[in-house]
Amino acid sequence: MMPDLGKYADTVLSAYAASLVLLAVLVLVSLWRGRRVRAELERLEQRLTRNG
Amino acid sequence: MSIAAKANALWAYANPKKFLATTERVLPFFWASAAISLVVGLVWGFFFTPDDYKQGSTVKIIYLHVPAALMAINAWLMMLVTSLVWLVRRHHVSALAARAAAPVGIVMTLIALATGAIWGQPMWGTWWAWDPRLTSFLILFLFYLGYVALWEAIENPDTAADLTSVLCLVGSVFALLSRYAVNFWNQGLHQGASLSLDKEENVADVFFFPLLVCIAGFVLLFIALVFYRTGTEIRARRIKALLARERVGS
Amino acid sequence: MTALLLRDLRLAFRAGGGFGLGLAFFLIVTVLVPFAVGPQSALLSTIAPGVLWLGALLACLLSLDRLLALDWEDGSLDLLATAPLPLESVVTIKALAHWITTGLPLVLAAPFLGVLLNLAPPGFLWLVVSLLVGTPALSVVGTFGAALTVGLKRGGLLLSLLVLPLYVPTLIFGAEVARRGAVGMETATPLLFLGGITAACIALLPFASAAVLRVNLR
Amino acid sequence: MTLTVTDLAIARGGVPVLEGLSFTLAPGRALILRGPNGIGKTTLLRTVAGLQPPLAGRVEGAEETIAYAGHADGIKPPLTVTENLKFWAQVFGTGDIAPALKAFALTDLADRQAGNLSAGQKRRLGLARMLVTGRPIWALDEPTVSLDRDSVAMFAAAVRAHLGQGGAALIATHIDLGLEGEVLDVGPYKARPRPVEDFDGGFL
Repeated sequence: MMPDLGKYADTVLSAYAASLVLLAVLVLVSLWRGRRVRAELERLEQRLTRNG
Repeated sequence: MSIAAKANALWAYANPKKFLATTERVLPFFWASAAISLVVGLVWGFFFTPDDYKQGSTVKIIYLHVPAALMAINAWLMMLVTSLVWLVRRHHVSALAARAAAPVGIVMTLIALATGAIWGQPMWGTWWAWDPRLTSFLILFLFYLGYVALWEAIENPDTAADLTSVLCLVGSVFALLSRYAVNFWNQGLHQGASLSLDKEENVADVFFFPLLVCIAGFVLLFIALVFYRTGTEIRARRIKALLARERVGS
Repeated sequence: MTALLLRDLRLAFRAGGGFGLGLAFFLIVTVLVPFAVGPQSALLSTIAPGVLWLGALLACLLSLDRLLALDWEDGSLDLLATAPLPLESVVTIKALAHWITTGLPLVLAAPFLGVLLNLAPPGFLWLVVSLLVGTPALSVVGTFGAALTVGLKRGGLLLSLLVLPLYVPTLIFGAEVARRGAVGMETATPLLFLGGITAACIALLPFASAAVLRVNLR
Repeated sequence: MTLTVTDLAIARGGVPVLEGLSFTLAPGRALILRGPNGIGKTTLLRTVAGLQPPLAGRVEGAEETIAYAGHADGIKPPLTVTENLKFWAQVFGTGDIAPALKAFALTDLADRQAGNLSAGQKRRLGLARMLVTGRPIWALDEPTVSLDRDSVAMFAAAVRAHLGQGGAALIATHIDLGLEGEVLDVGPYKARPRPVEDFDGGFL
């Protein structure tokens, strides 16, 4: 399954690992913050509409 | 529909509520297609393309390096356009989209720099060379950092939008200037553009098609991220406005 | 306009104005370099143009956060903004005052510090010329950065982060002129670029600075 | 030159504070602004002076005619009283500073460094600046802060003289200066908060 990367295996694999980790962190942080902000806004809007 | 009416219809998305509703609808499509094209492109590139006769298997890094570098520049260009829209038409969503895109641009620049350094190690025998293109990306990275730091530093959102927009404009000119300055300063080791219209000269077909798919994947991922993050920024901005109004008191 | 320039110069030269701080900083940085890289005169001679340019650039940066912040704190900027003087002229004059009190002394001091770093004899002229042509751009760009961060409590660090990338083209061409001059190569091309950048900065950036200042004043 | 404000709405930090405000200020008249702290008097004065754009409405007759004095006096401590005042006279293109020094009893302090003045003396210097601007409309924000009774009288006399020469003054103050002029309470113009559901470009 794994292709033969020859003597450059470390190079290629570390490049892929670094990039995918960075992309994953970006997506996860975005989703996490998006969810938090959305929840906070909902709470705030509920509080404000209840108080008029 | 006339062109003017079409243009008006486009501007309607500058309303935060409309923007949120629309992106909510299209976002699943963008997330899914980004994931699919990234997986297809990267798997195709990683598992099913041959080694380059000169660069060996390191040529596989191209599927990350080139799309990331392209998006690093495109993200800045998008910020430039949305900044201009904010300065001219005062659409809040536009300014917030620029803010949302900056961290994505930073990560793309980081990927381009990291893969470039890792690739450079076996090819040039050193992790880092002050090659003009690598150096330009480092400078672009600094511009991104300054831009994000300015957003973070300013309390008032409208002031922040105005100041960062002007910084983006001025920064673009200086980034371009730096690019030429760096070229002048060091001629460099980089190979010529790896992607252009006459592809035969640059990259062989076997590498070119998976590369195209990867680029499409990065573009789609960028769009999805920017839509999603702009929504977050809009909500954060609304929280801020509501709290400020509450403080002023009714 | 001359009134504003005279006032700024007077303020800089009076006690507490901080005049000469940049110069002292330039001196200290230059003196520290041999301690860091070793005393071999051949090595010092090679890096002298670059070190002197970098030192001058950092010295310029040092006084930027006071450039507009003082006028902001005591309300002078509000009053100047309602005065008949356009803000574009105000920021240009401010940059000019900064250059006279910081940039010009650095240009004049550079040859003496060049001696300390064993600068090659043909390099002295080109060092002075490049600094003379380049430092005005540093002041004008710095004024833009100062205008961006004027309303912020701890703007100093952010100011450096914003301004330093903008200094890259000037530094590259300026140091290139000095370096080529020191080894006797032709200097016309980088000098032209350097002059072009400075001229463009002086012509265009005051508009951006004034716009940014107006936003900060509201 | 008559200052006309029509249906003005202003915001502080992006939040609307006053709306629907209209008034006119004719030459020779003074308008005293009243209202509780935080209602937006300073913002109103800054808007009229052109330092910030209004949310809605118009300000007419203010271009190049207004001299603004805020909470800070814009005084440079290392410079003398004369140097400070002369600078502003030059910026505004007027010449003689002697009448201004005299009006605020600063003649004896003329060669003193501004940094050595007391708070009240500094304020007098800041107000003396209004005289050297030569502008017909004065916009003053709490001008009597840190002034003693004599100095307040001095200031009232200066404003009266200014009005007598066809000038006008827009003053936010809580002290009765004994000026003939209308009082405008801005309290009723407080901006009404919009409903939470109304989610438009202003995010409110």
